[in-house]
Amino acid sequence: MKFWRKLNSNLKNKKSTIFIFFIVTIFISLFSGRYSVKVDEILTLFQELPNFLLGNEITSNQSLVFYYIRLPRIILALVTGVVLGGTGVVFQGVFKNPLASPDVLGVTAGCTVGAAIAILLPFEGNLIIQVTAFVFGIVTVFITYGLAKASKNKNIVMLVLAGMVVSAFFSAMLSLIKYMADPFEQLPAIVFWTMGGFHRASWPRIQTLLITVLPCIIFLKSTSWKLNILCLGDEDAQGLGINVKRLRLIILSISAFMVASCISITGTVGWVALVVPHITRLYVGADHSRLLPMSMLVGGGFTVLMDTIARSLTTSEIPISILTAAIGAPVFAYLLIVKSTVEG
Amino acid sequence: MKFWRKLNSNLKNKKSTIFIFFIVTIFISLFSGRYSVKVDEILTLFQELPNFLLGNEITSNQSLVFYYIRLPRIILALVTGVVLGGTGVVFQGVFKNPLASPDVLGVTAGCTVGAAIAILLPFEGNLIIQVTAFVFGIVTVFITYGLAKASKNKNIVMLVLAGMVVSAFFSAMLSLIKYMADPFEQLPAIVFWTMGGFHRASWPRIQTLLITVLPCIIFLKSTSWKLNILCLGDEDAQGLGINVKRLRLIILSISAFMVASCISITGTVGWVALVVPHITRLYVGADHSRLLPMSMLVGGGFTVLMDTIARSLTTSEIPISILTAAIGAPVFAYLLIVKSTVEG
Amino acid sequence: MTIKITDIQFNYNQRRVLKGCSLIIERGNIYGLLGANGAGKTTLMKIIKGLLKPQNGDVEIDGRNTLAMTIEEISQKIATVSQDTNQVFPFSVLDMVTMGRNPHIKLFGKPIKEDYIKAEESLALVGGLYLKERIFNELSGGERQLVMIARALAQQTPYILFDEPTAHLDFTNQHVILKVIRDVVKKNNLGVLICMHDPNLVYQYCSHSVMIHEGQVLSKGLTKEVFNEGNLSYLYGTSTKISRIDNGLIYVSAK
Amino acid sequence: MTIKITDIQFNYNQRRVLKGCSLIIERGNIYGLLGANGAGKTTLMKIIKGLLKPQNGDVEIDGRNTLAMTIEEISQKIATVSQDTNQVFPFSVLDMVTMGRNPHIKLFGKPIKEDYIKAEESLALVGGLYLKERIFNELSGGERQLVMIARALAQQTPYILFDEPTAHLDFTNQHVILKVIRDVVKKNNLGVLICMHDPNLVYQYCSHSVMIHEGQVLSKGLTKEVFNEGNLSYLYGTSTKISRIDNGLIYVSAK
Amino acid sequence: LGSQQNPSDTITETNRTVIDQKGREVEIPKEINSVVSTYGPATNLIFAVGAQHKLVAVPDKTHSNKFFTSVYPEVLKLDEIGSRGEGLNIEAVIASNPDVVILFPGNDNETIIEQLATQKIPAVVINPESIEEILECIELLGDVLGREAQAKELIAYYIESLELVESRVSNISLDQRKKVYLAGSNGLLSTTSSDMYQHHLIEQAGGINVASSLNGGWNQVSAEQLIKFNPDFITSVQYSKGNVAQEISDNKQFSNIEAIKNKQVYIFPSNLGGWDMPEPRSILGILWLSNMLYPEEFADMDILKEIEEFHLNFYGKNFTELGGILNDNEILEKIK
Ligand SMILES: Nc1ncnc2c1ncn2[C@@H]1O[C@H](COP(=O)(O)OP(=O)(O)OP(=O)(O)O)[C@@H](O)[C@H]1O
Ligand SMILES: Nc1ncnc2c1ncn2[C@@H]1O[C@H](COP(=O)(O)OP(=O)(O)OP(=O)(O)O)[C@@H](O)[C@H]1O
Ligand SMILES: [Mg+2]
Ligand SMILES: [Mg+2]
Repeated sequence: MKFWRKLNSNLKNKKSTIFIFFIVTIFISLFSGRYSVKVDEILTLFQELPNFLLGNEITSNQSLVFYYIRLPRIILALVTGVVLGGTGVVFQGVFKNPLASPDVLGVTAGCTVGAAIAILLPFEGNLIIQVTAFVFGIVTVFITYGLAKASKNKNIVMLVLAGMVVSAFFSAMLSLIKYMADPFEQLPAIVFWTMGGFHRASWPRIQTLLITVLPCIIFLKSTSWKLNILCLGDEDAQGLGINVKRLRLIILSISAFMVASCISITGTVGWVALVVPHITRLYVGADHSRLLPMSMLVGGGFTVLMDTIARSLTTSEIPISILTAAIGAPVFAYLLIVKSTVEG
Repeated sequence: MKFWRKLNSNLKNKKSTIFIFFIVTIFISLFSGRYSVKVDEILTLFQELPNFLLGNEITSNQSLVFYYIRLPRIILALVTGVVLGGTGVVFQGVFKNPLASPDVLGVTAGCTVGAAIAILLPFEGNLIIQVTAFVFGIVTVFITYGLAKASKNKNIVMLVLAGMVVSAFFSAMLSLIKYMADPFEQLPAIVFWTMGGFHRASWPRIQTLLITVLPCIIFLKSTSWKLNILCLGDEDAQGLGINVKRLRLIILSISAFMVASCISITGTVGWVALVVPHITRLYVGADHSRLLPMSMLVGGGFTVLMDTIARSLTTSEIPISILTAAIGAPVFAYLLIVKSTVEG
Repeated sequence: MTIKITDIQFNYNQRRVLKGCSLIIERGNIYGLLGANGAGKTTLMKIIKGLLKPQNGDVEIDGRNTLAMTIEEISQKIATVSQDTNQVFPFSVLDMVTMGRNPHIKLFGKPIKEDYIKAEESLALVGGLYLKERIFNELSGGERQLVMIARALAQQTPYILFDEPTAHLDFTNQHVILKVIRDVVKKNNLGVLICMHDPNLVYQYCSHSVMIHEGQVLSKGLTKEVFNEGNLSYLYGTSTKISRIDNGLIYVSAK
Repeated sequence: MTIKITDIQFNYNQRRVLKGCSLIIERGNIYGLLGANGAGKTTLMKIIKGLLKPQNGDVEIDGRNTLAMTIEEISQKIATVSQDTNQVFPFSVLDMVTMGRNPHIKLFGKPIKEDYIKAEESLALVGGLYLKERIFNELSGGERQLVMIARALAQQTPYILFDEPTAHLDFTNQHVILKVIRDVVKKNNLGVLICMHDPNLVYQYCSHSVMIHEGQVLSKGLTKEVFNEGNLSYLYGTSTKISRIDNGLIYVSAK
Repeated sequence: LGSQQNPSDTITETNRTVIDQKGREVEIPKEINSVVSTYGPATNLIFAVGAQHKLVAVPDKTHSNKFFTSVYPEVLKLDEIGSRGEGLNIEAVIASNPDVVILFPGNDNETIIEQLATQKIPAVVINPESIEEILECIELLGDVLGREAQAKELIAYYIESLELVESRVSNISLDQRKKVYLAGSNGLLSTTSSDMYQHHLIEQAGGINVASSLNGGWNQVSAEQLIKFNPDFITSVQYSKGNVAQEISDNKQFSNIEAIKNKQVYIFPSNLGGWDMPEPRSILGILWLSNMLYPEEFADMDILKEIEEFHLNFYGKNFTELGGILNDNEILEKIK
């Protein structure tokens, strides 16, 4: 019992640390930015809150910036981080492969091609880009599944290989589109889109995003313990009453759906889904019922923090992918050296 | 005995098929291109051969194009394909991971950063770019190894994670460099360099490349049987007399060295190292003493073929990465569906 | 209340393994499954469990064809201990055993305190409670096998299939485990099928025996009845000798 | 011509496993290694083989400290059959056995015809020649174990360490394999250490026995001498009974 | 002038040397009758000195360029031989048998120069990235392609116009100058750094680039930063992919920005290629922008007439005849 209490308190400590990191990050983020909203102006913000909520006109510039620019952006970064941190864990676990990430099924490649095609289309507007990117992301996953199903061997490695084929193909499509795109108008837009960032945040978008993604996050979190069993291997898991193929299909599809929902707004945000799960696993261990929610929190906090830096540090915006990797990598390296005994 | 004869002849057939593919590809490549050198002009080419070899003046236009433009380019494509096909097998085998490729240790990311830095430097010249790219590629591998060594856990997964860290960091560096580069001259140069292709072929380069890479190819091929044992797992392999750590270090370093040698000239050539080994494995099976040389041949033939298309299909140049993926992926998909029983 | 296996035929690709096996596992009994290496014992167990689909024949659990049952339902009826254990993520032993509770946990659920208590009880039953905080991957072969048996017991199913559960257990543990199995069978009226290579242990602990030879059931029935030198010699392809020991046991040896 | 193990102490991180074990393996003898689960038998074998470095103590092979020997040299002296087999790339059985020839093949070499012949001979010796074209991953547990034993024999070393080589073998194969081992020991004057959980088999096939209890050698010597009810009861922590059977064998049972 | 096509390979002439914009001495034939352009700006400059009929091969995307095809429809018959971004098809370049190849800076042009040298084809590298370099390049190409007269005329026009703008703008005190925000190719929130040609163009036209503290290529700024910049005048490049009008009308938080409050939001001309780019017609961009910023100072100038004359003079056809439209207040209309 003593051990359990100790282990539990230890774990509780770790959980609290992550939770505090998460909250502090968001708080810092709310009051950082190029347009300074000082902490002593919070009162004004509070006074304007009812106006904002009721959709009334907001007059003060601070509140305009805070409610219409900063807040939606932070939420977008948050949700994206949560989704990438969570799905990264899922993919690494389900594929039992430290190199696996949602990209494995081709979601990212698909979304990017979708966005690029939308940019080529004569219609204008971000909505079309978002919708096309999303549709392509999902279709890609279906193609990957179809291909894996068509192969005689039902091994999960086949799914990885199928994903590789499909990703290769779609990334070739992307290059082709870039090759044919107009170098002034379309190409920069495509390149810019693929870079990723949270500047496309707006309230209508946040609403749809939350409506689609929140239930999925809750779903994933509630199946997190079952993920442990999925990691035991197909036969063992089936023996314990897990319909492996079905659960895998559902979990992977939902993960892909979430990722597609996010990156169809943000563009590709690199490394988060790959690195955050490893960082978190080194810290809290391999049990998915703990790892998954913690990785979501770390992912969310991390992305918000990076985005805060991206939009506050200099006059121009630093591309988010630079920061996620340039700051995430050393943290990861540190943990790798200090904590490496936990990992398999 | 009957079975063996059958199996052997079957294998011999497969080997011959690959070999014929390889030879035919090169032959086709020699006589394709926008500057038409017809097969009936071979005589002229032969007459000029001594001149070319002795460094004398070559008069006929055909021979000039053939010997100074086409031939070095084909050789560069060939060597690169052989190297990528071979090292891809090595990395997938040693890491027992279908997603592993030379990129896992960060070679590509390192080379690219090296090239980008060289482009930023005030000195001009391709040699500097090549040398810097190469040096950075090798240094990156050392950093990855150092990081893995610094971690307490000596698991091979640690090497994968270390590679992930280092790749992330270097790719962030690349983005940063791109972000800061002069948008008119340096940025396009960096982007162009990363795209990859065989247009930088020239005789002096081919000479150094062959001198550095040929011994490595021979080395790899001769250790191919030992690779099988390395795949059994560390304890088993050590029990059979393989110094796992040393052999792994040597084989991976040499592979990284070869890859760095090639891509410091060509830039990144995507998908070949990832896809060609899987294609070949589906065709000839998992035994490395067979798989490795065959994958080299398939890689070489494949790259030459793609480059031939890249430079012959249209008057303009099609980026090689489009072709390797757009054509490689369907071939892979086909084999996946038809032959999938062979793969683990 | 039986598992009824009727005329199972099975091939791996071209390789014929089972050529029509029939068998009934009644609750309250322990069945020893005997057969040479490669006879198809593991294959038969996987078929009963629904992990492999036979080319012909049926498996019925308590009157229901397994084809008509979901994986969840089967896992509430049958627990298995398989022949080899594989290394996984670094889970603790208690976590590992608690996973046996899965059939009793809903899709969106997690183990509750009760499940952990059940898991600890099972672990205690096999004498492995002292291992509970250890990392599963860092156990010795025998210790791992104990844990897997505990997991099957924690699953609390009416039927359990053990595939060579004592292969890596020491002399004491072999008897401990087999006695535990005998006790739970009696207490909870379970139906148990145990594949074992040691005929002496089968004789000592299994009320019934099933001998599989070249894909067919050579003989089945009360252990006391089917255990004779003729059957055993035929089964293993060597002439065997049964010596009776004073305390009512037998000792089978090769001549 | 011996392997001399002196005062080995070993811990996994904080866990003390071996607390000073000494042992000599002489060529021409078969040593049975007995001990409870988790006693440290596998650990000891890995230390002898050089896979684990002991915190204290030495291993000398034919007079040379293993620390001073390269991995290649050790592999020319000692072959091992480990407790579990792992699935790998889809190699054929013959390929798998031929890998045992590695200590005799140079860094840049490949197996030549002779190596394949040696491999086939070893496979024939364990009675597994019929498996040679099969894919190793698609074998039954017992069949895999036969192949791993054949691989160790193909390695042609003066010493072999077997870690539970008969755990998954059927009744006949257990005896076949142990007889094969007895024969090659005699023919090639090998030194063999076999870890087994079945005391009856140890009694029947091992000239010498080593009993490990709580990280220390409880007793070692001629099997006939160390096998008594006292030792066995102490070793396994249950009171055991030895019954003598007419053909000169014994049967150890739990009371 | 020089449009005579001689079978040049039979003529043996003495060569001459020119110094290209990388400072290389290049030996070229005395008279050049066939030239390959390897990237858009080179084609643009060749057109500007009136040497388009000497082209024998053009870079990718030339066929889809409305300006080039309207001025010189024959360009459609020429092979497209690759691009700066995707690489040149060197065999195709050789096969077009040029007297000289006009090459882009950077991007491995060293390799291309070497390869062309093995085939005895000279390459001239240009680097027109600033106003001075553009003028230098016009002179160089005029010389190389035997079109010195038109080159001189163009240079003169440039200098004259720049001086005119300079003299008008210098009347305005620094605190009266307009703060300009140029929205770049990625929509409203991308803008020009001080390293880019567009920055100098704004300064030449007498504006103050609010984003002048930035470096590098197109920079992305946050919405908060744009509000903080608070520019007086916003102009979006022609080739922008964002929908600037919609971006502004969608986001009420921008409504307090001066330029938006005063409806000073315009698209930078023209539909026949962006005049904000470093190319010969960018002088028209400077004239247009200064006109828009300080209409009182340029009350006497008819900007459309100026543009028509420029095109007639240097390209042989009027701007409107080529299909050009001067879309001044498009954004303004879309917002209201
Ligand atoms: N995946 C597979 N593919 C092809 N053949 C297989 C496969 N698994 C088992 N076999 C073959 O089927 C036969 C029966 O295998 P099974 O594992 O059922 O034997 P078993 O009776 O459990 O043997 P053991 O006592 O060795 O465990 C064997 O000949 C084996 O080689
Ligand atoms: N990698 C490891 N890390 C930590 N402890 C370990 C590790 N491997 C084994 N142990 C522990 O060391 C002790 C000895 O293990 P070992 O495998 O040598 O036992 P054994 O005698 O071979 O047992 P068995 O009969 O079950 O195979 C056991 O208590 C085991 O739990
Ligand atoms: Mg079995
Ligand atoms: Mg052991």
